[in-house]
Amino acid sequence: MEKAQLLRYIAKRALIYVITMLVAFSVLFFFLRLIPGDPVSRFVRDIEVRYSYRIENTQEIIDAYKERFGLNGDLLTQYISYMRRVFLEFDFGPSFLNFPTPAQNLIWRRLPWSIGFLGVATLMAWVIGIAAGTLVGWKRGTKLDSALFSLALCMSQIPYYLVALLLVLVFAYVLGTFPPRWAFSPTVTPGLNLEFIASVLKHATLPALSLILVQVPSWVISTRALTISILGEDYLLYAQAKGVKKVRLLNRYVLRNILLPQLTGLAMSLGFVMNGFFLIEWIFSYPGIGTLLVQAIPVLDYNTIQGIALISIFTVLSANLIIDVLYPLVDPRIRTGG
Amino acid sequence: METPLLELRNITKDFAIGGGLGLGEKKSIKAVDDVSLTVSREKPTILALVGESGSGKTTIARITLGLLGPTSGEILYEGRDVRNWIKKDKKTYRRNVQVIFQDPYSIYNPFYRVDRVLFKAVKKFGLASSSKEARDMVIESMRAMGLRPEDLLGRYPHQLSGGERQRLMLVRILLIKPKLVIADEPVSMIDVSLRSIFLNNLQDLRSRLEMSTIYITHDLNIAHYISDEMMVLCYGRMVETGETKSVVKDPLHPYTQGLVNAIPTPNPRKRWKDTIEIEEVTFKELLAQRQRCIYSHRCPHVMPICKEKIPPLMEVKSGRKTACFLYAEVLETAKLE
Amino acid sequence: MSQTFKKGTFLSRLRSEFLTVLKSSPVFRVGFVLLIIVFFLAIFEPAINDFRLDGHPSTKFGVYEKLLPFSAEHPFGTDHFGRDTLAIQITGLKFSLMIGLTAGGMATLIAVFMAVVAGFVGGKVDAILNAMTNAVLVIPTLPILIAMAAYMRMNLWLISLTLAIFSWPWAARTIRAQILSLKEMGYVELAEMTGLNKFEIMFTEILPNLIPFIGVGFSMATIGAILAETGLRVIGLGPAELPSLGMLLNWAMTFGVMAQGYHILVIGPAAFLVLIFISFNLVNTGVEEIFNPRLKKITGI
Amino acid sequence: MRIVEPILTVEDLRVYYKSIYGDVKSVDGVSFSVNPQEVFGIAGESGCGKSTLVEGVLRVIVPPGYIKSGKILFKNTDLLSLNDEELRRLRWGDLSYIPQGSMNSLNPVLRVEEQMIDAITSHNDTPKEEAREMAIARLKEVGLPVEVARMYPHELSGGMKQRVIIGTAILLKPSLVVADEPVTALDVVVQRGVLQSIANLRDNYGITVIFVAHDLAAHAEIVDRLVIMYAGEIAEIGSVYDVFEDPLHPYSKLLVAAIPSLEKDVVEGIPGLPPSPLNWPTGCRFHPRCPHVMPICSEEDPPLEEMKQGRHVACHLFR
Repeated sequence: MEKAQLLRYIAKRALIYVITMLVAFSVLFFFLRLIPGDPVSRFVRDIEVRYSYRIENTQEIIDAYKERFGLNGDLLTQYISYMRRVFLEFDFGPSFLNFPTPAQNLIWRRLPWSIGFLGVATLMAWVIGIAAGTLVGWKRGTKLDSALFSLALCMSQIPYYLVALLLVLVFAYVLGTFPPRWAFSPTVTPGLNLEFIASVLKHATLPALSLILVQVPSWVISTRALTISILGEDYLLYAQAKGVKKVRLLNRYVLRNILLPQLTGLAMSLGFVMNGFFLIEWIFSYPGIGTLLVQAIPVLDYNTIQGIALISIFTVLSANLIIDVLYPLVDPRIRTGG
Repeated sequence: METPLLELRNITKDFAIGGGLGLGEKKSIKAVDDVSLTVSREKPTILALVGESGSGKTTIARITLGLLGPTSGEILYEGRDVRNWIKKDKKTYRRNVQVIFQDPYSIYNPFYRVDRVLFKAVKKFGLASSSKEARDMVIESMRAMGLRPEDLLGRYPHQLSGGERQRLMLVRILLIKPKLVIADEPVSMIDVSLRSIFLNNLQDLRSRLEMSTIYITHDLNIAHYISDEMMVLCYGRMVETGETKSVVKDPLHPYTQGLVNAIPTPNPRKRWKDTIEIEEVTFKELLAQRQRCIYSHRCPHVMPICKEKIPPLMEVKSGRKTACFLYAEVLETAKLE
Repeated sequence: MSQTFKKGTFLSRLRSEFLTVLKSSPVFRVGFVLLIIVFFLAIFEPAINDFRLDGHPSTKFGVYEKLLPFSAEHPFGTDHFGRDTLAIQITGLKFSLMIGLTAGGMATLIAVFMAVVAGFVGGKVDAILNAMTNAVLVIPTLPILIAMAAYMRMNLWLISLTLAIFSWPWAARTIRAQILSLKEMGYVELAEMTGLNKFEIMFTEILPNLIPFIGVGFSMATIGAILAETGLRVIGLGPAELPSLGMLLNWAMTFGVMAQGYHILVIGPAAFLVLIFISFNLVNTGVEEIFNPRLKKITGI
Repeated sequence: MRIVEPILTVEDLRVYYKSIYGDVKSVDGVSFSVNPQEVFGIAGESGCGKSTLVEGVLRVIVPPGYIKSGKILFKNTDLLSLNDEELRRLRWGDLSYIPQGSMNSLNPVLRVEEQMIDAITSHNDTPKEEAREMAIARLKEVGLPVEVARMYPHELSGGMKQRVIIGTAILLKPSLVVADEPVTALDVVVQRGVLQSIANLRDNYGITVIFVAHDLAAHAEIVDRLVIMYAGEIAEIGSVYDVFEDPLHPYSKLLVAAIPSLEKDVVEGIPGLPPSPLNWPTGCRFHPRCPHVMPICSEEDPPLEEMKQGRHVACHLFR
């Protein structure tokens, strides 16, 4: 398939994703604005309480803040000005949490933590899950298969935030082997020294584990079902009849045909993961965008919530795009325009 | 010549085959290319559409049934365009033109008993005034087709064999009493021993209901056994038409000749003597330059002209037409005399 | 053995179908038993608690001593508010299930409607509806749910509706895919040939074969809803008068139960939640295992 | 017919399927032997057990199917006694297989040559390059252009895929090839080409072929000896001339008469319905449909008896 076709295909997919992002982002915008509760007056009152002095002309100040946050005028004008500011000037606007700093700065500072632990956990879970699933599928019908299958079936049911709770309970409080919260111990100076990195890894194990412990079993189940169906395919029976050795059979016949559907599976599962990792970060008070979100909500900090939501939508869609691009390279049927 | 029962005029149907997932520019393949045929109104006939897979015979069937629209050309049932029939009074058209599908295993809704197919037809076409009368009609039609109602009615589809299911379709046709039936390879999925019972019943319906049939098959044996007239299709184009017995006995077009002597004869004494060379045609060749005889890449008697022009369908003998330049001189000399 | 035209009722066929499913799939059997336990506890919760707490409502504070150890009378001991832990956890199960099922029901209704319109009308409408489904799938629903729960007066119907708004796409996708494949079946074309109009085809030919998949869609939506609802409750949001398992977890968290060693207050609700999820999922896997080429299982006829 | 040492002998083979309704007896006590360098045809309608039989012989039966009992002597080693590794080495080295689902027997994500090379390199350590030479040579022999080697399965037509499978089957010059319904899904012209390629295996390479098909006319074209199967048992065995010109078993007679052909004007079918393997009829399994049925037929199942050299029939009329 010539270069031109591939590029046109990628452009088409990218366009679909941009539109989906805009639609999702706008739906989010209106939903948030429709929620009753006036964040600005609440914000002004907070200032009074925090710095404990009475503000006389509260109404003017509220209007000034509304102006600053772009919250005056009817919903539509707000929407247009907001979209222009976000997508043209890449500025999400000020945040309520700590006022003058724009929302995106808050997010950029915390994003690496989330991406780090989330990305690593999801990919590790995918790789382990596929390998284990293929083996369990290969050994289908044996005792090992039914044991692992029922275990995986149960494990995949437990919600990840429950796993997080139980992990904290067991490893942090009872055994005390892992720290229950934060990203690194306060006694360590952040920098590229070994000690800091070790502390970061130690702190990240429990949050990552709570994701992995739930995702690996669900990948095992879906891969096992896929392996069993592939093992029933004619080309597998024929390959076995040809006397192809087990190892070669596994990786050139079974695994190659598993990767394709599981790649799309990975893209789809990201949507689900994005929905859930906020809670894990909150339970471990891990300094990622999840905790930031949980703090932003009670204050109804529109800009920060929208910012974090946009990041998560963007990550899911770009993952889908990457997999769409990978697909033709992996699947000859599409590559040769069959 | 008054209006025929069914007339297809220069039907063409293109299918776009871009690459997977919208890749590749829009190439299109002509599944049906300029096909015309007529089914006469007075004498009920069985016309066989014969061709290998990919010859467009099923596409023609679906166009006639109104399930698919042609890219160009017209389909006239009793002089009126089928699409107009379906828009204006679909019920009469469905009443007059019926179908027997190929796969007996997918035409019964697994959720219901098989009786539903028959009683639904009676109800929708208002063939009986009361449910009692409907039941009697169904039982009587089943007996007429040599089926025992006590064994079949009340059963679920998975409890019936392929043969029984297809014969129930014939009972449905007997109930509806259409003027024309399109049978799309109805026996290809049932065993040889049950086929002839189905084929004999279908022929019996022709006389009993004054009903014409367009019988679609890739099996020349069956076409020879059941049909009066035959049209041979190759990659969407008409290559030969004529009265079945004479086409099979003395095939004119090289493609038909290839088909006839490729049939294995059930007699070990009369085995194939020569071995035939078959070049497979790939998609690319099919799409390549269209202005040529569709069989030219495989034809043993190919001539230069075959690769430049499309041979028109010419009447070479009485009632025998073929689209092949081999017979061009014959026609020239005939015209001269 | 010819049956004369016995009009076997549709129910008798469903029963026999159910029995074959029960007999042939162990996964379904286990799941079904667990499901019965869960529903038994949920439905008879008032009776169980009245009997065990001789009349006191399980949610009433201060009925017993605080934080009593496990005993015959209180198998799971009591919690910070002096309530019998086991009783309040069964009540929690009831409310979690109630919210889950209502939200699951609403989500399935929306999903069936969207899938039927998209799959059935097809063309432009299908493309738009499908894009919408994918868009909702991509929006991080939890933040909005949390925000809504934080600010709106929530009762059973409102919280179920909010949960349903964000969990219908999962069910819609499976049902739509099924409709598209059923539309190609031979009996749909035969129905067209018998003059049935679009609606008759949709509701009498396609819908009956959709039932197993609507069932699977419903249980997926219910699980999704309970997951989201518990997530909300763990951070302390949602209607207090409906103390679901999530709320119990939140109470346990806020009282730092873990540090003090009363682990049952966390493990109990977690176990009940997992019981709900496993029962639904096993039944789901069993049904899906059965409704793909079932005939292949019997022989190669 | 000179007495010759058969290459394959099957004794009382039973292959059943486990199902929730109990055991399905697809192949229920079948015995026959195949002589070297002949095309041995197995015919019968769908559900008679012919494909299950050859899958049993090759031990490629997939659960829920299993081999209940019987002996399979291939060059007098019993295939049922071999362990997996021995079986794996034997397959393709000396005994190869053209599966029923040839249309999708090629791995969609590998090129044709890669899959052929896999077959070679798993049996001996020929270097990759040499294996590719062998593969391309075989493709030419079955009438395929060289470019096919680099193509992916989805780029090939049905006939081409079938011939790639035949080419793969004879890669290591086996002495016995089992072809299970190789022509069913093909168009008539391509079918003739494939039938000829199968006949060439015997004529040009001296390979013995077991050819399974339900179309009797295809058997007539290329087969030396023919078996007619019905309801999991053998009804009749004989040379192709005997079975076509002088069929003994009533079912064979009706089957031969039911073949539509250009010479015949009237073709009658076989009344009644093919029996279901879930519960075979008692006694002779053809008795409910047999025009010469006798009282004994419904009680006792007639064993397969040898009338004369190489001619067997299982019917009470001949006892």
